[in-house]
Amino acid sequence: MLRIPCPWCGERDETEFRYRGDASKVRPAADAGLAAFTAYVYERDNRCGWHLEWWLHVGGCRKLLKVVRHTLSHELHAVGGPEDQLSPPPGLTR
Amino acid sequence: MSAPESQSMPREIPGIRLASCAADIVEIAAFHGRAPELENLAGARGLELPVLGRVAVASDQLALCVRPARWLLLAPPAHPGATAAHWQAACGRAGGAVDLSSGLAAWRLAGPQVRDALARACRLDLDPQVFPAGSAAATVMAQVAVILAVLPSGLLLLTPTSTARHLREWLSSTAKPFGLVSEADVTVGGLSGDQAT
Amino acid sequence: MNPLPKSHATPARAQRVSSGRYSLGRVFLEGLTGQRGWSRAWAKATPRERYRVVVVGGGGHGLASAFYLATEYGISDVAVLEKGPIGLGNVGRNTTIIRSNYFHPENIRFYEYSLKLWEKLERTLNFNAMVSQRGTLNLFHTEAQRDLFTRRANMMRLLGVDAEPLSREAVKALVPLVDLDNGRYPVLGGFLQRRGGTVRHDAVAWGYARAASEAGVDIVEDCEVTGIARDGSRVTGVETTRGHIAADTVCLAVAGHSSRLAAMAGLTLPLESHVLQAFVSEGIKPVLDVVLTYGAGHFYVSQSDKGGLVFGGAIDGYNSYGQRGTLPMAEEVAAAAVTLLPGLARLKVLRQWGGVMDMSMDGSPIISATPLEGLIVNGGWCYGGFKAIPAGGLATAHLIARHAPHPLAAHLDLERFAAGRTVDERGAGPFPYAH
Amino acid sequence: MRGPGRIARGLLTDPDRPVGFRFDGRSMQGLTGDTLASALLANGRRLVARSFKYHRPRGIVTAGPEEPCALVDVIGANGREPNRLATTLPLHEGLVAESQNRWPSLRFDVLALNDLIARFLPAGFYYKTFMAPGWAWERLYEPLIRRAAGLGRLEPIVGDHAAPAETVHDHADVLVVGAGTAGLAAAHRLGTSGLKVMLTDQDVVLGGGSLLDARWSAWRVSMCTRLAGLATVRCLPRTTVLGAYGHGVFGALETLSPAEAARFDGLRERLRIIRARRVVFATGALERLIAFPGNDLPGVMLAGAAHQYLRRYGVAVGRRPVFFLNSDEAYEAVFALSGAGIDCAVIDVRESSLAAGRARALGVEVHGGAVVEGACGRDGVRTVRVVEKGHARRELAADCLLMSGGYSPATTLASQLGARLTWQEPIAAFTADLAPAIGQIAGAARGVFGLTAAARDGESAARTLAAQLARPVGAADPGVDLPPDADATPIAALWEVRGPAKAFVDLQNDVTAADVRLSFREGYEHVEHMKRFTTHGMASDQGRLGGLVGSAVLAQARGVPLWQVGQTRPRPFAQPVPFAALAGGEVREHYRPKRRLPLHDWHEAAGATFVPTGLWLRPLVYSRRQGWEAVLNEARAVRRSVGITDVSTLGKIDVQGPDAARFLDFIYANSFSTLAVGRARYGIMLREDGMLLDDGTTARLAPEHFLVTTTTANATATLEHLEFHLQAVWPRLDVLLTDVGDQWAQFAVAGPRSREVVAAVVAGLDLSNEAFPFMAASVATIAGVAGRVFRISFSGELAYELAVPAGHALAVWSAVLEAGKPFGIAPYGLDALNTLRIEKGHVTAAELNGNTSADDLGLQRMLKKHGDFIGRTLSQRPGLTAPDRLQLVGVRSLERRHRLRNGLQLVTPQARATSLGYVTSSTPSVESDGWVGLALVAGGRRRLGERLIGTSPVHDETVEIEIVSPHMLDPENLRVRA
Ligand SMILES: Cc1cc2nc3c(=O)[nH]c(=O)nc-3n(C[C@H](O)[C@H](O)[C@H](O)COP(=O)(O)OP(=O)(O)OC[C@H]3O[C@@H](n4cnc5c(N)ncnc54)[C@H](O)[C@@H]3O)c2cc1C
Ligand SMILES: NC(=O)c1ccc[n+]([C@@H]2O[C@H](COP(=O)([O-])OP(=O)(O)OC[C@H]3O[C@@H](n4cnc5c(N)ncnc54)[C@H](O)[C@@H]3O)[C@@H](O)[C@H]2O)c1
Ligand SMILES: Cc1cc2nc3c(=O)[nH]c(=O)nc-3n(C[C@H](O)[C@H](O)[C@H](O)COP(=O)(O)O)c2cc1C
Ligand SMILES: [Zn+2]
Repeated sequence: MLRIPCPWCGERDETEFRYRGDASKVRPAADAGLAAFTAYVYERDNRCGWHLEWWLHVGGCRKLLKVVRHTLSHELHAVGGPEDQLSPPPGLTR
Repeated sequence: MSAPESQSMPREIPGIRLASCAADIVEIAAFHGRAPELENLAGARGLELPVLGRVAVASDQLALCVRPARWLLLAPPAHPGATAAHWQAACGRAGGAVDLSSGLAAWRLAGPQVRDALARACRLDLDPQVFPAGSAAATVMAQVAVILAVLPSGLLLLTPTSTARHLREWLSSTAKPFGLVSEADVTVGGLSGDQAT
Repeated sequence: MNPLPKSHATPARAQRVSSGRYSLGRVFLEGLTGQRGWSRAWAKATPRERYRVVVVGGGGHGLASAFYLATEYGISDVAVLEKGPIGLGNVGRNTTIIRSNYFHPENIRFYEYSLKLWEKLERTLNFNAMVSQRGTLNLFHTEAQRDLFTRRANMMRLLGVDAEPLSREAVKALVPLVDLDNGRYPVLGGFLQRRGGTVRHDAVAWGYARAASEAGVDIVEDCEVTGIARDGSRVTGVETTRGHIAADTVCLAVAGHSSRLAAMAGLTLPLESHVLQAFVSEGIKPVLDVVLTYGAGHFYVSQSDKGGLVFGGAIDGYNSYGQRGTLPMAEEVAAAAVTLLPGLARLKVLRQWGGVMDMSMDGSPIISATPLEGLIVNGGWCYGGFKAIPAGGLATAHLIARHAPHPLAAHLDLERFAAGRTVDERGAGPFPYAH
Repeated sequence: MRGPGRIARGLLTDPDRPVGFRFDGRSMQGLTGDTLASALLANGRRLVARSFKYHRPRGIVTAGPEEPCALVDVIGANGREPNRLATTLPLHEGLVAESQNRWPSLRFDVLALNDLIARFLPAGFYYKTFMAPGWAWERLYEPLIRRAAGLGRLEPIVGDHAAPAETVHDHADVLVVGAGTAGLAAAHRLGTSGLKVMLTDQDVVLGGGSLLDARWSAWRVSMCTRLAGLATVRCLPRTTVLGAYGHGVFGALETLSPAEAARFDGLRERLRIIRARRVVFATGALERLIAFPGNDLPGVMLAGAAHQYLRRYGVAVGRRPVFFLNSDEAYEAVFALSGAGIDCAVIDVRESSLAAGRARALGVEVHGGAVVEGACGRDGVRTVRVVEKGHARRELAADCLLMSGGYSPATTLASQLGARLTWQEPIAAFTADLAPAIGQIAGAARGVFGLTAAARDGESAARTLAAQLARPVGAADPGVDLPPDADATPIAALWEVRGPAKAFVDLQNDVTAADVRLSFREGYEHVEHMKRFTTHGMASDQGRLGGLVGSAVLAQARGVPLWQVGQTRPRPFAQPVPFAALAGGEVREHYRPKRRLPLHDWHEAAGATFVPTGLWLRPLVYSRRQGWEAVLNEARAVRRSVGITDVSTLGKIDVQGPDAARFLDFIYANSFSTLAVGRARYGIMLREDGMLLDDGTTARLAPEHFLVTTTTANATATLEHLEFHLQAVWPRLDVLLTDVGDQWAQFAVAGPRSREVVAAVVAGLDLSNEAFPFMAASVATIAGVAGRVFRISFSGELAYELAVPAGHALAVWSAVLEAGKPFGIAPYGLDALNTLRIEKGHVTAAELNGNTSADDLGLQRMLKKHGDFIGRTLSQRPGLTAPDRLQLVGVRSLERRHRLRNGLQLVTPQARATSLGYVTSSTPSVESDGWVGLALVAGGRRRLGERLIGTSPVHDETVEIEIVSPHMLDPENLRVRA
């Protein structure tokens, strides 16, 4: 079971959060066109490794968290808010 | 060789006392970067807005913070909507106020075994070492959202009204082995009174 | 790690020893001589330098695709490359349910075709995978659910597929353990597909492997594909832990790992990998004679021939490549179990595990050509690809051999996402964690 | 002393408190403190079970939770509970247990025939047989197999009462699993450094291996006393850690003592979810079996088990035991039994050892360099066949054979956390390496055998952790010296003694060494293939006794070292766990919370039938009668005069801030920045893929203040959709979102007379059509309460929605009813609401099914032409606007009496197998006295006026229908604007 250290609430069980998927996807500009939006909505790197993702803390502060998690070991490397630039541990991109 | 829980309590002394708290509940929230203004204007009204994860008690008001730049204020009941309207006006362009007096039920739980009973659903560590007096947190219990705050008189629990009865039923059945009694309603002022747990 | 040796241009059949036909008579005769006459169910092949078709992934779909390529389409110059031992991926860890009750008519046709292939599987393969058509029963608890199921059942019946509504009483008669009035979400009725059921999962992999091997396919275990060789937009082979293997066509059938393999070819797929968990209880004498699904929560259950109740719930809901179970899911599934079947309360749960599945953006699978010539994808099976193994294998073989989609699987192409032709059974939208 | 086997006073048994129980109908007596197994052994009972496949006679093999054979059904208040382990089942007065998997009786079991034809039933025989005829599998073979399979029988008594259950959440700095000397020492040391420690052991008492050694009593007692005196240490005996789930989370099953069970209303066990910063696995080691012919006969046991029965319960498992062992550790049992005056013989694989020397000195007959070739006897061990180097084969008389193949450190929990296994030749077993950030492994669990060595190891693990957690390590003197460990000669690995008869590697699933070899020959040579082909290690004991032995046999067949074969993967649960315990208290009535309307009690008193929708309970109709008449009456009141309905379940989101309007313009496909204050607008939200997400009415209460309403079904999802996009996509916007769903009760007052009724309760608001037109919104005082009035209509009639704080709902609702009395106002439920909205062509969840686009529902004109909004780009895809997509239409049945059904498929008479679409919602009509509905039909908008056949094959029904506009009522909207 994941324990996610919410920057606002402290460490909480995964059951308090709602997963919202890949956070490396940035919504294209309004006029970016079909291909850009298709990629935004449908295409996923789906890494086996460090993954940048959204979790909404619905059972706590209701803040949206950005999390760097390893999708195989489930280790958490970093947790922050939407504006934070988070990256995987150096040298370990996959 | 035995767990603290196994030291059974004599049945006559209720482990848990539950009282409803009639209060106006208003949530105020600051727009980007305007939290200090809300703190000032609350301060001017005799209410200190606590930092995240804390509750602050004034004579007959109370403020707690479980969401960044948002505070829940509890005050004695006034004319419906009046408290919220007052705060809405006060917030001006620094933030907004929303009336939640009917949206949240407020209970006070007191007694020596409140923490033991709540550990049956609450995933937070309520050990006084970790969650001492003055702490506040939003979490989920028995699949229902709750806000908990440690007050001198016991534990304040806020929960959405539509599921309050469910939570109450759940609590009565869970707390039965510890002994649960209902007490007369308390006021916001009564919450801060020191009725040692 | 040293790459394992690779044989050079050895004819495929030279090293293959047939395991002979399986039959009651032979088991009996072998019994007289200490069962000493059996040989390997499938030959452990050493990879050759090139094949006409390389299928990556020795799971159900990979093995079935190879089998049908060899038997239905006459292409036996095929290797199945499996990174570990075959059959230990999702085909070896799923809850074994087969059925064809779907909403989309295209899906109904496809899964129904699969069901028909299951029905004759043991004769096709000469391997008893214990296809057990004990029925799948979906319970409903609200009028809205009844309406959805009615619509689905009607569509099935229009297409000649069996589906029947059951009253509360009929549900109780079929599953005495059900508590119809379980306090929170009473059972209003159910829909039964009698031809649905279960199949002994491991045996599916072994049976296809044995039959494919007999038909001339090389089954190469401990051979992990680590790269995909390209010549421009044409795929020319694969790199593996056992060296380079050239191929005219490379087919990815790696279930939960499709994205990783596609990335090796420079493609990004509309997939996320998620874990689905399953559980098994201790063995008991028969108490449940159908596959049962709860409609008011994520829980479904059947009883294996060995006596354990095999059950599962929803996906974990976040990207994961970890084949493990979690505690919240165990709690959730058990709560649903006790609510629906209170009599299970004292039965003990033995084991919990997980499988990594590729959840697609519309919850339906992908059997498709790709922008790269010579690269075929069989994937996106989500939590329902076991039942599709025969049809999926056949359709994949068809696509490889005929360079055109199998008519029953034409709707499962990759283009559908960009085009807005998604096949979204649940209407959950492009959120794999919600399907 | 009860029973012939009771030769001494046990550590746990009370000789003064006898307990009566029944096994297979026979009354027997044991002592308080006994397990069923110890009591049976004390009574001289050896045969207690039949095996899974061959129905061979089986006895008790172990003294703990790893028992593979002695499984029984217990018949009690909850019915027949299968597969209880006799070895952990506490004896209590009146216990009724029965053996399993035998017919007609344990002694004479018909299916023991299987054993005779076993040669035709090797591992996996069923994959090769039962293939013809095709129909016979389900009808003939499978039922036979299924009936033969499974051990116990589950016969629940399904009463009304739910068995109590609970889940407890725990937190600790360090969790110590296992309270042997390693665990006790670790917990003590950690406790003295002030860390919050949880110490759990699956056993009913703390002590682990030290319980078996009298020299350790003083140390153990002192430890337990000291631990009890440490405020930050909690000791939980009877608590098995079931699984290690990562992130410091562990699941544990605590079995309650009888006293505590009584206090907790008969609760039997609780699931503990433990969160710990670090863990110490001090889980000890598990003794292994040896595969030799006849190693499953009743009387063949683990050596350690015999030791436990003697020490714990004062029971001798036999009077003439022969030990078969290969390590010095196993001699502890020899010393104990011979010390109790039992005449022991030892067959030691090793030619000589220190322990053998010590045993000989005590007068024990030791055969070095010898092996047991077989245990013989019909229903139990009578003789043991021994081959000894330099001797002729001989038979030793024996009444039990106590085997020990060595000890495997209990690594399963560590493995679950991804620990790597390393082969340790000196102990012939695997050990695990745990990452330091997770915790430590100590004692026998790490291959450190010997009680003192383990205690020291536990201490050192504790020191490491305390240092990691930055705690000063204090002196932790137990006050009692550690008795020294004896020097030991290393183990000589021995896995199998081959012979003609069956030698089992899995005693519960009846897997033999020969099965493992067959599996190899057939190519199932990976250990996980072997497991699945033979079912080795898949029984309720999960291969704890023989798992490694099976691997060893496979390794031998493959001709590779054992470490290369490895072991199968361990998974939760370390011990089978009842569904009830996993489920906890949130079951049945409490499976999901019930959301109740503020007026729930009023609705109930008014006779409402409730329907669960999501978490809500909503009034469906105010009548307990079945059928449409009551519904139509309610709906008719609305069409003819006035009705009132509770729509408080709608989601409500308060949206405030300088950027509120901009934000809503992004969220909604239509515009909200152009909405005037005091007005409401119907809006649709798309998902980014262009499909409809939700719809609802949103009002502008002030320039920077909106109230968004969502459908009941999508309330949660919509709130999260807004929160997500505000924070992830437009974080700069200054907008506050607050869920006010529970704050506001909302009632629709609908019908031609609604204005008069509403006017009677609302103060200070001019309700005339000019002053308060359709889609107006305003704050107002309603029956004295500050609320809001919206002129919106879902029914198609002139209507108002009144919103008041939920705490005042009853007062306001009552006032409206009072005011409506002259007009015959009546409440209407969800069914009537549906009737009304279907006639009007309004959509709900049935049409907003996640696969419908705005175009499908005829709402394409609402999509704003300019500006960005969620779903804008992808909604333009040809796939979403194709003319042959399923489009919303109205349908009506041509023949009045013919009912429509939701889920009807629509076909043409020419192509009855090709569905053109389906009916989503339907109702008898108030207006037209027939059935009407909404449907999604391929190219539906082009088909207005077409006649189709609605067919429900599952009901054997067809009905002729006509496609009409979905706006079946008042298409010009005259009524709502009246
Ligand atoms: C718990 C659970 C329950 C389920 N229940 C059902 C059910 O009841 N009914 C149903 O229809 N479906 C069910 N499913 C889904 C079903 O199991 C899968 O959809 C299906 O098995 C996937 O296809 P496969 O058999 O080909 O996959 P797999 O068996 O996973 O095959 C993929 C293979 O590819 C191999 N591979 C991966 N990467 C490489 C590489 N780089 N090189 C070489 N080989 C590689 C893997 O090792 C694996 O063997 C369930 C799934 C799970 C996890
Ligand atoms: N089986 C044996 O009898 C055996 C084998 C090897 C060594 N030993 C002896 O054990 C001693 C070593 O002491 P130690 O403390 O390392 O081991 P130990 O065997 O004394 O203690 C381990 C304890 O862990 C408990 N345990 C195991 N798994 C558990 C789980 N999942 N949840 C809760 N509790 C669990 C056991 O009940 C046991 O009490 C030495 O005396 C050594 O010689 C005994
Ligand atoms: C249908 C089915 C039935 C199973 N029955 C058992 C069983 O009776 N005993 C058991 O130990 N495991 C059983 N398992 C689980 C497997 O042991 C194993 O956990 C699973 O296949 C996943 O593999 P893994 O745990 O090695 O990752 C079963 C699995 C499936 C899919
Ligand atoms: Zn938070």
